Parts: sequence; structure tokens; C-alpha cells
Amino acid sequence: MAEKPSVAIGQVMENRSVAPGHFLLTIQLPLSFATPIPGQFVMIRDPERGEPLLPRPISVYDFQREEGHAILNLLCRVVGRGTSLFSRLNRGSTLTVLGPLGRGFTIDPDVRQVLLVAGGVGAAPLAFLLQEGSLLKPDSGKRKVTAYLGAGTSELLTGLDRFQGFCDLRAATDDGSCGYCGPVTELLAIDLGGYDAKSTLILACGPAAMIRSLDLLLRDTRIRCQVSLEERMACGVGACQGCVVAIKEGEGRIGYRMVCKDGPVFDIGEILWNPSVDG
Amino acid sequence: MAEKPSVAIGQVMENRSVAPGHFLLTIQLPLSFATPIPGQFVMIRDPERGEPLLPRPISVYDFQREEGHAILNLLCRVVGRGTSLFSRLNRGSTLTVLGPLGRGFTIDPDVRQVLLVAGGVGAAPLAFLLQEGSLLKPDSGKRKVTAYLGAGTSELLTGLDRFQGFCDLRAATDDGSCGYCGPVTELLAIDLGGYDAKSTLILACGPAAMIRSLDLLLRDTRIRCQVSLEERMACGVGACQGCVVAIKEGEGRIGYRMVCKDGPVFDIGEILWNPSVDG
Amino acid sequence: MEIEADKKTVVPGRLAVDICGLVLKNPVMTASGTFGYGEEYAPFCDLNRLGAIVVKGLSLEPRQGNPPPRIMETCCGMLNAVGLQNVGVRAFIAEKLPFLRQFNVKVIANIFGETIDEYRRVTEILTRAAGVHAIEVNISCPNVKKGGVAFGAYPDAAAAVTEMVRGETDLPVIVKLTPNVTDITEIARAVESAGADAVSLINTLTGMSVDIERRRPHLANVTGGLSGPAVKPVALRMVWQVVRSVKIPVIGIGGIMTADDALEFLITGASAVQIGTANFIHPAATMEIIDGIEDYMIRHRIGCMKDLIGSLQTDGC
Amino acid sequence: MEIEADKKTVVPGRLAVDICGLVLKNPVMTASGTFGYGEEYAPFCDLNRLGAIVVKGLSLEPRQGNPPPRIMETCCGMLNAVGLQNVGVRAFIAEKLPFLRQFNVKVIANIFGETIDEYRRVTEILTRAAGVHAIEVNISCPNVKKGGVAFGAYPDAAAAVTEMVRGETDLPVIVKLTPNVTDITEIARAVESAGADAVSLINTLTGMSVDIERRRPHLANVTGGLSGPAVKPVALRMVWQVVRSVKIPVIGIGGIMTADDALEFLITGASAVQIGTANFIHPAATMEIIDGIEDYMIRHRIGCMKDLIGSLQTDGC
Ligand SMILES: Cc1cc2nc3c(=O)[nH]c(=O)nc-3n(C[C@H](O)[C@H](O)[C@H](O)COP(=O)(O)OP(=O)(O)OC[C@H]3O[C@@H](n4cnc5c(N)ncnc54)[C@H](O)[C@@H]3O)c2cc1C
Ligand SMILES: Cc1cc2nc3c(=O)[nH]c(=O)nc-3n(C[C@H](O)[C@H](O)[C@H](O)COP(=O)(O)OP(=O)(O)OC[C@H]3O[C@@H](n4cnc5c(N)ncnc54)[C@H](O)[C@@H]3O)c2cc1C
Ligand SMILES: Cc1cc2nc3c(=O)[nH]c(=O)nc-3n(C[C@H](O)[C@H](O)[C@H](O)COP(=O)(O)O)c2cc1C
Ligand SMILES: Cc1cc2nc3c(=O)[nH]c(=O)nc-3n(C[C@H](O)[C@H](O)[C@H](O)COP(=O)(O)O)c2cc1C
Ligand code: FES
Ligand code: FES
Repeated sequence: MAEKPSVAIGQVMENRSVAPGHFLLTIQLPLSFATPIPGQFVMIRDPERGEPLLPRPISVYDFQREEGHAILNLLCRVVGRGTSLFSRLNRGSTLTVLGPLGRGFTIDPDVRQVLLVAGGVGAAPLAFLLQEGSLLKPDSGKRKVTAYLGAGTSELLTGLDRFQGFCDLRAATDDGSCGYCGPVTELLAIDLGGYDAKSTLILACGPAAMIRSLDLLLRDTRIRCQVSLEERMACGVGACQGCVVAIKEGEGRIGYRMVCKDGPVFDIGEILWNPSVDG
Repeated sequence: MAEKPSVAIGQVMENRSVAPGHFLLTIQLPLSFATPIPGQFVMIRDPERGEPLLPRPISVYDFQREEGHAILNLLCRVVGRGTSLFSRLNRGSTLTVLGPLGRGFTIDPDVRQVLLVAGGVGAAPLAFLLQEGSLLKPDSGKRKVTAYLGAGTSELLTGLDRFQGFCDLRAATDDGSCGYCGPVTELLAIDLGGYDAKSTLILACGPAAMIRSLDLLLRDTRIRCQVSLEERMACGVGACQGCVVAIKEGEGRIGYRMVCKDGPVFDIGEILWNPSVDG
Repeated sequence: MEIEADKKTVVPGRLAVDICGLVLKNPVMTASGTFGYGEEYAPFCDLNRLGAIVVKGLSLEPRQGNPPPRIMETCCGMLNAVGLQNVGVRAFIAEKLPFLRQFNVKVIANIFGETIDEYRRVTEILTRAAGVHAIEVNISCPNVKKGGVAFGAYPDAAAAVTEMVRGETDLPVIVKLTPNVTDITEIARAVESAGADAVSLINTLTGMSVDIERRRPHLANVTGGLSGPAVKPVALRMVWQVVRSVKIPVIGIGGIMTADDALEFLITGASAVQIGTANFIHPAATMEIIDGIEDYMIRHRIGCMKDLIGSLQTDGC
Repeated sequence: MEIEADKKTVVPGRLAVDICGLVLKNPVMTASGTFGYGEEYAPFCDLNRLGAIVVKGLSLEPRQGNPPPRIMETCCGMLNAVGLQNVGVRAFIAEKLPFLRQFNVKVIANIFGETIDEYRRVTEILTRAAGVHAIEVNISCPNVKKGGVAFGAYPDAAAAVTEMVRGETDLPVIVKLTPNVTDITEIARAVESAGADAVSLINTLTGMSVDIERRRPHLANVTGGLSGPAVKPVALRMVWQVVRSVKIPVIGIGGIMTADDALEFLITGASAVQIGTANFIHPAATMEIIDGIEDYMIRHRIGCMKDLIGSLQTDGC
């Protein structure tokens, strides 16, 4: 069970550029901050600013407890005004951190092969999952884990070091500068036949285009797949109903689920990509 | 004649706390920035922030040209959100600086005794006037200058060092911790009889209450007095007509003058304090 | 601090307000649609401390709302086109109300319908439920009979809805006004005459935002409701107009983020306030606003809300 | 950069727009009351580069405006209650127009009156002056005959003013609409029928702000007009409504700070834009907006304004 979320004042311990347009935020939190489950996220905001107004959702990349405090790591890509301002935060700046929020990944006991599929900073929640240990349980019998990491170019394969040595690694870059030359889902497609559909679980996070390709790829297989989705958020806690995705409700009906509360992790088969077309 | 104003990107060289709630901002500007006249002000804004929206007017406290750039000093008091954020700017931060703006002090050739009357950070434009040299001209014959500086307590007598040794100094504090115990205008009232009305000029800057007391004090004398006024501003250049003060227009009529363009320095006799009562 | 706490308990009812018979511990409520059904913010707020909780707008049948994207941030504000997604009034009573009944807090049900009869039926059902203390009628909802124009946009339609709800319940009826009108006092007077016990304002201002790269609206619904600090000056102006036009209590809403903002509305004449978008920015906003109002009153030696509400001086302005 | 500059000169008229016969170099104008009479910003802007300058609102006689304080900052916006202080139409022609005539820029005179006849007389005088290229009629001004309600609040009054001005001049007549109405398309259609050549919108939203320490309004006039980024979503929504309701060109105004903001309005269907509050924040805002629009068009391979204006896609939204 997820522990109770809270709002904490975090302090930036380090803000390091890890690739062009990508940065790693290390935030010190009070010990009272609940331990996140892999796939959960936090909403962060600079309390000194009246604008941007809304907090920004960012997945947990790492979480550790040390003497007297907890350390949260976030792997971020500069997208717009909010993330651009975060990228320039200095050591010592404060941030409000709301979390941990949402439903993380669930690994059924019968899963023996886990495929982690990441595009860009989508690697963040998967790296946390890998390191946090959830993949090892329940009988501490080891599962086989293979990570498929994709990015535009080798430089942007952020978080690579958090996978190296902890699982099999397959990389794909759009420009071929590292690993397979092409989308990571193409690389996965090549390998897919080699995995046992019944005991394999795919856990994916990345841009919408990647998730959609994955959906197409898996449509005719019976491989289970959970994906972490992104949608614009206001509250992060299920109060505003702003962050919905369309879900197949049976009998051809559409339903809306909240990414912040019912997700961000969903079974890929539930998702309705374009309600006006598919519904 | 005042040189043409411009908008420059300034860089904070130093931001030093000089007293509780008071700070001295040292800003590096391009050499192209025009030389301010004492009494003129600049409008400053943090370009990284969408909010606060409007720039803040601050008097020039010092201006120097060095190799390759100009150095602007501003003496500020924390009042609200804008000044509070300025007080926390780090070295290296950028600010947009619009200026120099407004009409400064004018010293008629026949003035032989100048009295500088300041309340709190109102000392800023007067310190600049004293140091800049305008008081020495025209025939380089020296004028007698006496500064009356008032503040709540000795700590808050900011800018004192910029007066010491450059003119006669008379201090007043509300708590008597330095100099006269009471408002600076009371101290001036005690001395006033000793000055020759015809050749004396008072230049004053400070809180509205101080300027009003000064007005009452001088009403029955013929001593010339110029005061620097404050009003909320948007544009700083005379375009929005937001910053007006009521002025006696003759025949009992009221007129409005813009503090940013027609001022901030006005003859004290022109000002109508409460139009609904006095008009 | 001990002394602080002590000072505060000297006058236990300092913050209490009575709005048309509804006695609230303090004038701070949550705004409909921004606090879910209470549960969502229970980890961050002591719900017992709230003046009242106004729940998400309820309709007769569940509604799935608009397609995404539903929200977009704007300068000091946000647009939403949630489309009044809700579980429906019956599921609310069965699944959400029992949770709220655990707390010692007034629950106000916000309702809407596409026909006057729908308003009536929702009211009827809620009046029979235990644990609903008042009805807030959202008249910003499009009137399907009148071609989708909001009931709240015209005095006659606003009055008709109010009268129908008023006739159906003994609970206090608060009518929530839309700011998208030429003269909000005209609507306020119409609903007052039709029997409203109080009015609350403002609902969101209709706005829009465009993605210039894709040359499409940011919201799937094209337009949405603007809320947050950006709208506060408009909300406050309308509260000021309405308090001078009606005799019933006025509840101020719109861009209230801090105790200072809430105080602006109370001083202007609002008998209570609702906190909306602020909850998203700071989940414990309501708690800090309650504390801040009390601190202000202590500092200004104001003994009760009556002496604060409407104490704005405008002479000589 | 050489190449950039080169690319830009390939299509010299890329930014040109024709608004009811008024050909502008580019769609960027200054908004009335925010750019003085042009002189004030001459140190910061090349006035020759502007699409047009709309001068401060002119009345028949000089007006001294409201007592201070006249302005207050709000979240991402500002309130002003300048009260239409101006030198009067005759002093404008004698003292301000000669300066503007030195530049190769279209000058639009913004006018207002308290009676329909005052609008007529100001128009008459301006039409005889050399160097005025169009009239913008501010109908947000209180109608003294109708008890101070704005002309622009009701279609009949708005049409009456428009008709009077239209009959008095050969210059293009732009009617500037107020956003403080229930249905802005109704007013737009009324002024279109009455002969307006174009409409511009929005003027300011009425707002208010309170000093809680003194328990007084921040503005001496109590209420003021809200402008700046806070109002942009409302302005854009109204532009979207109006472009689909009238055939005459629409000029978009409200909270435009950057080229991206201006592009939102143009894509939504505004034929030109006006920049107001942004001038105060950044005196060279207009110059950067012009450059930014051109850069966007080059980047998106849009050859002329016609292909940009109204290119918003809303299908499937
Ligand atoms: C559950 C979840 C987990 C995420 N984890 C990460 C992460 O670990 N690392 C990372 O770099 N990014 C992550 N994102 C995406 C991140 O939230 C956006 O990139 C960010 O909000 C963009 O804000 P901005 O102000 O820079 O961009 P702008 O485009 O200026 O933002 C405008 C508005 O749109 C919203 N928005 C824009 N893009 C997105 C998006 N992709 N998802 C949700 N809201 C968006 C913003 O929050 C803001 O409200 C995650 C998103 C979600 C929903
Ligand atoms: C010509 C001139 C010269 C000035 N010189 C100095 C100086 O050298 N040092 C210094 O510390 N202060 C000076 N001030 C005052 C300074 O501008 C205000 O203290 C500052 O604007 C307050 O901003 P804020 O955001 O901190 O306060 P807030 O109260 O949050 O500001 C709200 C709004 O009111 C305006 N405002 C508030 N107080 C004043 C004021 N006294 N005058 C003008 N606008 C105000 C702000 O600019 C802002 O728009 C000067 C003012 C003027 C007009
Ligand atoms: C996401 C969201 C959903 C809302 N849903 C409702 C609703 O269901 N019923 C209603 O009357 N008002 C609704 N509102 C309006 C708010 O209750 C409130 O009137 C408005 O947001 C202004 O207040 P604020 O600026 O404090 O948010 C909603 C507002 C938001 C932001
Ligand atoms: C200080 C000020 C003065 C204004 N004066 C006038 C005026 O005289 N006539 C007019 O039609 N509009 C006037 N306006 C409204 C602006 O022209 C514009 O419509 C409004 O400010 C919205 O645009 P913005 O958000 O870009 O400022 C004024 C606005 C401001 C801020
Ligand atoms: S972000 Fe508010 S419900 Fe998901
Ligand atoms: S600040 Fe705009 S006219 Fe003075």
C-alpha cells in the first residue's frame, strides 16, 4: 500500500546538467516524506514565484533515506517555462514537493521476464523501479530484466548508468550514435518473438508516440504491458479532474480516468488513443 | 540637459544588506547608459519573472563610469513583494534598467546655502547630488551644504558615510539613538531661523509625512524648497498618466502632473496635498 | 507558540459567521470542483477546521465530462474545461457523503442541470439525504432549451431556476453567479427576488488559449473557464457591486490564494469566501487562510466577523 | 546574421495587412492610453517600424482625469483609473500631431465622449486634420444620458455612436469594444450594421483591489480597468467569438506581451493586434513582437499574413 502523501519544503542539494536540455535535481526532504513506489510522481513548485502558477508533475527517479532526512532525485527535461526555471535553480533554493502521488507499477508474481522500455527521460521511473528492488520479490527469486532505452542521440540516453550492470541493456538512438539506429520500439519488435508471452511483462514510459507504437506492436500479442502516461495536471490528487485519459469501458463506451490518481500507470490495453476516432 | 534614456540589461555586481530591511544594489550597465542627473530615477525589473509585472522606480544613489562599463548604485528599502525579491538577488543576476528618468534637482545660481533634508532611503538622491558635484557650480565657488538626515533609529541612518566629511551633518532619530530625538523636520525647525531665506535652498526626499511637515514648516517663510515625490508608476516615461500628483493651477483650480516626467522633483509650493480638502 | 494559541482561544467564535441560518466556524469554504468530494484533500487539511466544504457540481445522472486536454495554465491563472464530470447525485449520496459525515463540517452540495426540471430533481434527492447542509446552485450551466446560453446569463432564466430549487427544499439555497455578464447586480437582484438565501460569486470567466505551433486551441473544448489570481480583481469588483445591490449574504470567490486575498473580499462585504484554484497550488491553503484571517483580526483588534465584513471605507476615495 | 536578414527581405510585404483600406506595414499597433502620443516611446522604439500608433483617447475638451492613486498592480495585471485624462482634440492636433507626422507611420485617433454629439464633434475636428489615418471609437466611456452606463454595454447605444461617427468622416472607423458584457458578438454585430469598418477588442475588464491595512480601495476611483497578461485568455476568447460573428476585420487586444501572444490572436483570426501594458514592462516590446512574428512566419514557411490570420484549426477538438 502507498503511504500517505504530504506537502514538504524541499531544499535543492544539487542541480546538475546531465545532457543538453536535461538536468538532475537532488532535493533534500524531511524524513516524514513517505517512501514512493516506483512509477509514482511528485508535484514540484518554486514557492518564491507567483508564476508559473501550477506545480509540475515529475516522476521519482530515486529516493533514499539518510540520517535525519530523505533525498529525492528527479531527472528532468527542459520543455517550457516551468522546467526551464527548475533547470536554473541553485543549490540551497527551496521547492515545495507534493507527493508521492499516483499508482505505480504492479508486478504480478508469475512474471519471470521484465522488459523496461523507455524513451528519453521516461527512463526515470524505470530506473527507480530497477534500483528500488520491487522487481526481485516476492520469493526473492530473481527475475530476468532487460531494459530497452531509446533517445535521439547517445548523449540523451540519460540515466544509462543506473541500468548498466543491473540488467541486460539494449539501446536505440534515432541517429545510430549508440546501439540500434531507429526508434526503441523497432528494436523491441525485432527481439519480441524471443520472449515468452505468458511470463513477460513490459513496463514502459516515454513520449506519446512511443507508447502508441508499443500499443500497435503488442496488439496481436498477449504480452502484458503497463505504461506510465502524461497529461496536464493541476492538483495531482484527483480533485480537479483535469488530467484525464480516455479508457475503453466495454460495450464501446468511453470513460475518463485520472492520470494523477488512477494512473499514471495504466494497462496499455485500456487506453483509447483518439476517442473521436476509436470511440 | 538630460541625456536620452534607454533600457539596459544590468548585472548585479553586489547586493549588500546595509541595515535591517535595507540593501544596496550595485549594478553593472553598458557604457551607453546615459549619465543621470541627481534626482533622476530608474525603473528596475527582474526579466526572469512574469510577476511582479511592473518595474519599480528607484532613485539613483550613485553612478560611475569605469573601463568598459558603468556602475549604478541603488539604496533600497524592503516594502513589499518587488523590493523583497530585489533584496534577495544574487551576484550575477540580471535586471532590466530603464532610465535615467524624470526631472532632477535644479540649483539656481544665487543659492549660497543648501539644506539637504532626508528621511530614510530618501537620502539616496541627495547623497548622489552631494557627490556628483552639481552643488559646486557654477563659478566653482563653494556653497555651504548642511544635511539633515532622519530615520527611525541610528541603524537606519543609511548612506550616512556618503554625507560625512562632505557637508555639515545634522542627524535626527525617532528613538534618539543618534542626534536629535524626534522627526528631522523638528530639528530643521529649530535651526531654520539661522538661515538666510533669500539665499537658501532646501532639497528634500523622504516619506510623505515628512514632506507634509516640511510644507507646513516652510509655509510662512520664503525659503525655496524642492522635494522629490513618490507615486505608483507603470511606465515611468509619461505615457500612462498613472503617477500623477495634484498641483495648484491658479484660480483655485487643480491640475495633475506626472511624477515620472514632470517630476519626481517639484517645488513644494506647487503641491496640493489633499485635493478633496484643499482644492 | 503557547501565547498565540492562548490568545486565539479567548474568543472561540471570533471567526464564526451565520449565512442565512447556516452557522459556520469560520468564513472559509472550499470552492466547487476544486476540492473533489473532500477525501482528496484529507491528507493535507483537517477537514474539521473548514467553514464548509462545497463539493464538485452534481447532476442527476453521472457525466463523463469533456475530452482531454481539459486544462491549461495561463499567466497567474488556469483554464479548465472539465465539463462538469461527476458521479451523479445518487452515487454522491451513496459513496461520497458517508465519508463527509464523519467530519464536523458543513457540506454544501453544488448542483447543476441542463433543464429547470433537472435542477429540481437533483434538489429533491439531496434534500432527502442526511448530511447536506445547503444547496449551491450553479447557474453557469448551458440551458439546453435556450440554445446553450447559460441560465445565469439572463435574469429571467436565473430567477426561474432559483424559484424551482427554492420550492423544492428547506435547505438554504445559495445561487452561484457567473461573471460573464454585463450587469451582475441585475442577476443578483433577480435571484434574490426569486428566493435565494445567499449568492456566491464568481464562477469562472470564459477564456481561451492557443498552441501556436500546432495552430490549435490548447483545450479540446476550445474555450474553458479562467480561475486563479488573474481573475481576483474582477471577482472583487463584482462582489463590491453585488453587496450594495442585495440584502442577502454574498460569498466571495475568485483568485483567493492567501489570507490577505480573503480579507480583501471580507472587508469589501463578502460574508464568507471560497477557495478554489489555490488548493491545487498549495493543498493546505485553506488552513493557512483561516489562521491568517484570525491573526489579522487579533492584530487589528477586531472581535468578531461582523465588525470586519463590509468595513471598507470609500469616502474621500 | 546576414542570412536571416536576407531571408527577411525576400518578401518585403510578408507582414503587411490591409484593414478596411488602411494598409499597415505589419499588424502590430500600440494600444490607446499606453503609448502616450508617440513621443514618450521614441527613445526606445523606431516609430517608423510600427504598423500603427493609436494615441491616447481624445475628448472635445481637455480632461484632467481622476485623482490619484490611479494605478495598482495585480497578479499578472494592473488596474488603472486614469479617467481619460487628455489634452483635448484641438491641443492634440496643434501640439502632438506635428511630431507624429514626421514619421512614416499610420496614426489612429482614439476618441470618446459623454454624449453622442461629443463623439460627432471630435470626429469632425479630427477628419479635417492632416495626418490622422483612422478613428478608433472607444465606446467603454460612460454615457451620461443613460446614467453613466457605458455606450458599449448595449447594442443600441453602441450602434448609435457608430452611426454618428460613420456619418461624420471618410476615414476608416474602428469601434473598440468593452469586454464587460454578456455577449460581445451582439455588440459587434450592432456596430457592424451601423457602419463600423472594423472592431478592436478588448478594452479593460473592470476590477478592484483593496488595501487591507487601511481598509480602503487602492484606487481613489474605487474600481479601475484591468489589463495585462491576466486578461489575455478572456480577450482571445472574445476575439474568437467575434471573428466568427462579423465580416469586418477584428483587431485583437489584451495582455499581448510577446510575439507568441500576438500569434495566438492572429491565428485565432485577428487581422492585427494592439500592444498595451507590455509597453510599460518593456518599452521596446512592439519591436520584438514585430521581429518575432516575422521569425515565426519564416520558420513555418508562411508567405503572407493572409495565410496566418484565422488559420486556427478546431476540428477534432
Ligand atoms: C506523471 C508524470 C510524470 C512525469 N515525469 C517526468 C519526469 O520524470 N521528467 C521530466 O522531465 N518530465 C516528466 N513529466 C513531464 C513534465 O511534467 C512536463 O515536461 C512539464 O510539466 C512541462 O512543464 P513546463 O512548464 O516546462 O512546460 P510548458 O509546456 O510551458 O507547460 C505548460 C503546462 O502544460 C503542462 N505540461 C506540458 N507538458 C506536459 C507533459 N508532458 N506532461 C504533463 N504536463 C505537461 C505543464 O505542467 C504546464 O501546466 C511527467 C509528467 C507526468 C504527468
Ligand atoms: C521616483 C521614485 C524614486 C524612488 N526611489 C527609491 C529609492 O531610492 N529607494 C527605495 O527604497 N525606494 C524608492 N522609491 C519607492 C519604491 O519605488 C517603492 O518602495 C517600491 O516600488 C515598492 O515596491 P514593492 O513591490 O516592494 O511594494 P508593493 O507595495 O508590493 O508594491 C505594489 C505597487 O505599488 C507601488 N509602490 C508601493 N510603494 C510605492 C512608493 N513608495 N512609491 C512608488 N510606488 C510604490 C509598487 O511599485 C508596485 O507597483 C522610489 C519611488 C519613486 C516614485
Ligand atoms: C477545475 C475546476 C472545476 C470547477 N468545477 C466547478 C463546478 O463543478 N461547479 C461550480 O459551480 N464551479 C466550479 N468551478 C469554479 C470554482 O468553484 C470557482 O468558482 C472558480 O474557480 C473561481 O475561484 P478560484 O479562482 O479560487 O479558483 C471549477 C473550477 C475549476 C478550476
Ligand atoms: C493606463 C491605461 C490607459 C488606457 N487608456 C485608454 C484610452 O484612453 N482609450 C482606450 O480606448 N483604451 C485605453 N486603455 C485600454 C488599452 O488600450 C487596452 O485596450 C487594454 O489595456 C488591454 O490591452 P493590454 O492588456 O495589452 O494593456 C488604457 C489602458 C491602460 C493600461
Ligand atoms: S491533476 Fe487534478 S485530477 Fe488529476
Ligand atoms: S508612470 Fe506612466 S505616466 Fe508616470
